[in-house]
Amino acid sequence: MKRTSRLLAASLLAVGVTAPAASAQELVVGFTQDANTLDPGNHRNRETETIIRNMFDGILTRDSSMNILPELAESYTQVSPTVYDFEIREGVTFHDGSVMTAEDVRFTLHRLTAEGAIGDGQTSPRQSLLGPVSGVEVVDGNTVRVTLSEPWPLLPAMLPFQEIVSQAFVESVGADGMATSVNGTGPFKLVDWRRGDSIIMERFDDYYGGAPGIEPVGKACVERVIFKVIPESASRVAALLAGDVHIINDLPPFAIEQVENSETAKVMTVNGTRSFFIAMNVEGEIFDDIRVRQAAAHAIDKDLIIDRILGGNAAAISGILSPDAFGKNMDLPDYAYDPEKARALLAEAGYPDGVDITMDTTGAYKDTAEAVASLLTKAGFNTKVAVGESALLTEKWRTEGGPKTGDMYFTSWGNGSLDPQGIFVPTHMTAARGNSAGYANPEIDRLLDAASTEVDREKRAEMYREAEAIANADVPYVYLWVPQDIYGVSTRLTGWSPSPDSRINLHDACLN
Amino acid sequence: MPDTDTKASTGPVQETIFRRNMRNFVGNRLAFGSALVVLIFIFLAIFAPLVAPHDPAETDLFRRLQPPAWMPGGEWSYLLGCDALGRDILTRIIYGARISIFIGAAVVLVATTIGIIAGLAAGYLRGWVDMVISRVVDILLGFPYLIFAIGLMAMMGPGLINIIIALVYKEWVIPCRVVRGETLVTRELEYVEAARALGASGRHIMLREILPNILSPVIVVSTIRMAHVIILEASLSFLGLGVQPPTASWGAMVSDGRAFILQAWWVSTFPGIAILLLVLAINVASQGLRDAFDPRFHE
Amino acid sequence: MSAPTDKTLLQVEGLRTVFETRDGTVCAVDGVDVIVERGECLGVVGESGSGKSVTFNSVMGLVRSPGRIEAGRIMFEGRDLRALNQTEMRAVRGRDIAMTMQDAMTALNPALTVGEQIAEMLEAHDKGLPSGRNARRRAIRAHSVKMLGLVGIASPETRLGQYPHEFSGGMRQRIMIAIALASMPKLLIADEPTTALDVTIQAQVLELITDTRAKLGMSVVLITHDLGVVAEHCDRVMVMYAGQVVEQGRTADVIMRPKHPYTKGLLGSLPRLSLRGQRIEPIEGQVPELIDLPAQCRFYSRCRERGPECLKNIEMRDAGNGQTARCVRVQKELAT
Amino acid sequence: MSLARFVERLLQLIPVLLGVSVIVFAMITLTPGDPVQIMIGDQIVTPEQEAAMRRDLGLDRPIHERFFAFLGNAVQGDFGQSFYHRRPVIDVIKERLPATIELSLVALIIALVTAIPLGVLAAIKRNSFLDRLATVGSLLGVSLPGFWFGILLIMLFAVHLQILPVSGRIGYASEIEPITHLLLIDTLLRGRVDAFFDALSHIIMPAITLGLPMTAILMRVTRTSMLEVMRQDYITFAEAKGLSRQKVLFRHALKNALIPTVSVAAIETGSLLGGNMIVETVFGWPGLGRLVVESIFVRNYPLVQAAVLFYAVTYVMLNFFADILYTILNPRVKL
Repeated sequence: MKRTSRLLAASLLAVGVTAPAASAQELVVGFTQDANTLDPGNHRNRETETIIRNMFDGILTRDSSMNILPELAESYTQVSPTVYDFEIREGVTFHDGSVMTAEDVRFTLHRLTAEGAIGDGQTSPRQSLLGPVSGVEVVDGNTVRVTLSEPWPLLPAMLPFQEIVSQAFVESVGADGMATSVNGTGPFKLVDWRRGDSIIMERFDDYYGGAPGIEPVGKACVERVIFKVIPESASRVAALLAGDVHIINDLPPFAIEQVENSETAKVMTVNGTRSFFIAMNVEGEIFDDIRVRQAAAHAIDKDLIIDRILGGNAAAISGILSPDAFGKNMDLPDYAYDPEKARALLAEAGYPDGVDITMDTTGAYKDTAEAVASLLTKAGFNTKVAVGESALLTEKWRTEGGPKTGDMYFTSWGNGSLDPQGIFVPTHMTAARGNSAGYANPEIDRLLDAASTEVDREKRAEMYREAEAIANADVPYVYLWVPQDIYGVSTRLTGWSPSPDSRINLHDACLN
Repeated sequence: MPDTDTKASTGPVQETIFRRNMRNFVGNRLAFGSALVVLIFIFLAIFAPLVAPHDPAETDLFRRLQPPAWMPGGEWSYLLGCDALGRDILTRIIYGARISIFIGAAVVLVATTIGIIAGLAAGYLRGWVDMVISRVVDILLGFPYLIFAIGLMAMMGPGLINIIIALVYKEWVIPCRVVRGETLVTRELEYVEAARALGASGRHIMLREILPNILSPVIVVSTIRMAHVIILEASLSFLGLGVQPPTASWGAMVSDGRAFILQAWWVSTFPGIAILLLVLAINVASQGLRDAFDPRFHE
Repeated sequence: MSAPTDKTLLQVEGLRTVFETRDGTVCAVDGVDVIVERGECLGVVGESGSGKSVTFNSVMGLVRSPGRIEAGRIMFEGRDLRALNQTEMRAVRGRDIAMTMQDAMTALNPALTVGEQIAEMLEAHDKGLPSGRNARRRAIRAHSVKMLGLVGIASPETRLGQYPHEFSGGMRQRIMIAIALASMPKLLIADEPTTALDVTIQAQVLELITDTRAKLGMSVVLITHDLGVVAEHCDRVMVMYAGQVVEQGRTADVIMRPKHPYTKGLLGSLPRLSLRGQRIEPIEGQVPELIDLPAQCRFYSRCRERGPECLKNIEMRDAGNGQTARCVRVQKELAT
Repeated sequence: MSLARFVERLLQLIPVLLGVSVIVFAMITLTPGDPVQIMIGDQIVTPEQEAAMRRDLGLDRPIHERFFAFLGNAVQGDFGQSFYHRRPVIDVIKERLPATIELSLVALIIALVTAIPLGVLAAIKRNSFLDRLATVGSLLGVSLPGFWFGILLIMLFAVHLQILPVSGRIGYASEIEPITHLLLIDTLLRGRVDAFFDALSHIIMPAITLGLPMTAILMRVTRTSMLEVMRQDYITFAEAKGLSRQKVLFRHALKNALIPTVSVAAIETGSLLGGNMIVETVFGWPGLGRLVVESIFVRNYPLVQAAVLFYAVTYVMLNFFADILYTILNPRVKL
């Protein structure tokens, strides 16, 4: 009897110990996914990058307003449309104490872009993120020159996605070692990676301070950072409310009120970079008629859905680009919500009694798609939502110009760089990967082609504005909205705000 | 022990036995009440369009996550509140009964039948039949079920029949294993040996001698598995492979509603209660029926 | 009914055991009296459902819910067994009164070795076992071997480690008897010990019981369908019908001069000379349901000698020579 | 168990594993969805880049060639590289499998230690209040979806009472040098009682959630078979021997009553292993289940193939133990 009670007491004590030992020094992030690997050059996964970006720095980085700033580079210059020079910062050390040099930068970029250079004869899956990079060299002691095979204005916007590794370290641990150990220049160094559970990092005390353009400069505020994997959204919210974690990503809109009402946590939002839209199969016999497409655009009350389902946390769009994107056309005409007009257009197109259609979507979008479908149904499109696995829908709708079988596809396209090239080309260029509508307009193709190599920013922006206006008139898609990214954060957290590219950089974050 | 003493005294005519059993069953108020609940659910399922207060697919975003009538913000015309798209939960539970009862009953029935036949054959005939069946069972059991179901659904595409097939694939092996194990023991018993000695055919022995003696554990397991099947359908919904919208199934309702459990508990709780109620009723009723009709349970 | 003497081991008086069913209260044993003298063998005969098993299960205190003993006294060596609590009763079971069951196949636990099943009997009724653990184990083993030897099982040492399914039917029956006798009980209730066996083996098992009875000086109650068995092995016999004793007396008397029409019916259906091995033939008609019986002779519906005088409760009547029967005619015969 | 029997049992693994391999490979082949397209996601790539990725993943070779290469390599313990982790899948699985096994074992133990006594009690006190309560409770157990029940537990114990952590396997502060990779065992082997209770506090909610349906099913099976056994002659005979109530119940009745319980438990452990993906998701449990399901959705073939084989081996081994237990309980059945 006595023994049992002592055991009980011991277990209660132990339990008490495990309840959040929330020292001001330890910041925990409740995150949707684990990193796939710790090798910054050998993955193709945004969540992985978000985590490891805290241990690695890039040549360039972005602040929370998406301005591109030098980080490991002191400065950079565009020598010609196809040549960029990066002056590398001095006095930066890796976590193991070795000095980072321009050679390491060259090595990193080479490792990312050259065939078979990532290790084991394989090529980095990030190669395509660096587009036409064809050569990297160290021109004088501290300058790294990047040569492109064709003009590519996107280069500075894409470089924050790449992190610098140590050549000596890579050569000593090999590809397998890179996957599980870290030797970066970032503000935190790796303590332990508990696969599928958490990544534990501690402050790197010899940190050079980070991008001078982002205040404050210096070593990180918190001593330890833990990314804790909690995939289920309700559990993530619960962990935040319980004080187990201090930041959670992907807070569902319906949980905003609850988090706001709690005394320990609050909500932070930032404009996202993912555009939602409905692709209409313009090759199909229903949607090849522009009147039908216009009818669909008029049938959907975007504001209602944004207000009711997304909790007001989204911006309606009339073209593919996010309002924050480069070259966004802010004067696009809107297809106002008008079910009567939609019916009339449908009747004009030969469907006076409405038309039966199917709208494909993935499980994650089921709710919104069903809401959209019921609006369409009220306007004469008798819409059936078909939920499918994303792998199957990708195969069905991303035919790259091949024949398509569906009617409508409720989907989205992410554009972390906020440059139109990353979203406009794949979704609107004839036979492009993400052109699920099967849309083909030579004028658009011409504009997008020209813009991709146009070096003059204003001219380039004008081309995109023109292209967006044409697409708006052709309505191959019903452009819906760009949702905000919603985070739940502890009220004790300061010095951190969410970033549109959905990174969680914790260099400046502090806990009270 | 009292069996031998009372058995001789049970009445002579078949019809009166049935009548007495029926009387016993009706007299067992709990079991009878449960049977009524099951019947009510079936009735609701069949006459859903006449009974349900609203259209199950009718969305109204202004009623999104509206609480049940008795809570602040509720309305009596939406008794159990509304789901994320403002659809009436009561209506969807009534319509959902169609899908869930159908899936549950069909899967358990088909799976149990297949399982019993295969299990009897394996356990009684032994030899290569047992070899083959046991290996197939091992393979299917060794194959993680959700992975199998996902693969199957991905191959065949979504749809009610495909869901049933995917579930039957998994479910039949369980009665099969149970029946095989019991048969292995039972076939060695003397009365079976006696029947064999008398020249009874294998089929006769399996169906007349062995089956009745091993049926009761199988039935107990089967009725309880029906709940499991309804939940499994929810798991498929959890993975986005369940019934297609806007069809309501209880499993899908619980699964979809789980996201709101911290904010709007009613969305997943009421369909959950419906599952519980039905499963409970089926169980109590089937136990009552068995107690009333199976002489071995007479007291 | 004779009064109890020093020789009386077991005396049951007015035993009434009922079972509650949904159809009503089944009175499986209704006012049964039994006397077993020390060292004697009492045969109990009756059809299925006549209450013979229930009577002796009641004696053993093994009537389980929904059954219960409603009335009666069960005196064993002067103690009222019904007044004992569970623990005291357990001490009686196995040690003072042991029992064997009809089918050894089902009565022996398939999951335990024969040795374990004998040993636990000895463990439960610690009769002069040594106290040290090893000594105790050795003593138990030695005794088990002796018991198996006693019931005629070859190489008992090795057999102890085997499971019941590894034995033949006759062997199993012997083992069950060995278990029952392991604690040297004063009374053995053998419930149809031969029904499940081949004819040749039946004889061996019965010899075994009779022999050990003589050796150990115990009393035996032999419940059986088989009048031949009774004739050969029992001192006295008791015939049961529909929960009542209908006739009892010395074996020779009952068999030669049966008084009750039911007993006559049983005997009449048998070839006189070879009683052994013959099962009693069912008499035409059915045993009445034991619920709400009318106050009349229970054999009435099947009796060839029935008359209006039978339509009342019938008491046991003395037919002389210690023989009694539950029939109105008995009185008549005596009168004439 | 004889050595011959053991070897035979191991040989039986071969057809099972072969069958599982064929099925998983066929499934992958027949299921539409292109790993390369999924990996590229919302990006633009040139056809050359796409072809290069395909070549890197070994997807440019014909199916039959891939199948035999897979079999050949698998025999040598090489299951290829995970498309996403860019490491040998065997490493990835080795990191995740112990968590899944630990969770399943604890769930199994919880199920057994609650289901068997409850089932026995319900059978002994048949139709009593306790029996009814256990019946309703067990039906509740199977009727509650795991994800729903799990979130409820989190709300109660982690958010309101704050006595248990929401997710994870052990606190960050506890670092344990692995021996068996099962934290509950390793912490004890290392003499770290505090870490043991830490790990225990993490595993308790997911294990209960995972074990609940199994508890319910095992309880029903135990109750039924106990009732069946209690009617047997050998129970009456045991009572006639004057044995104590405990001996009758536990030595005579339970041992026989557990036979169906063991065989159902063995089967259910299979579904426990393969079905804990949902619990792993809710509690952020770093197991294999979640990883495999995610891998299917992104068509990470090498990982799916290898993981399925690992599941199959684990399952067969578990059944092997169940069989041994079975022969102990029931000497009539020879393996």
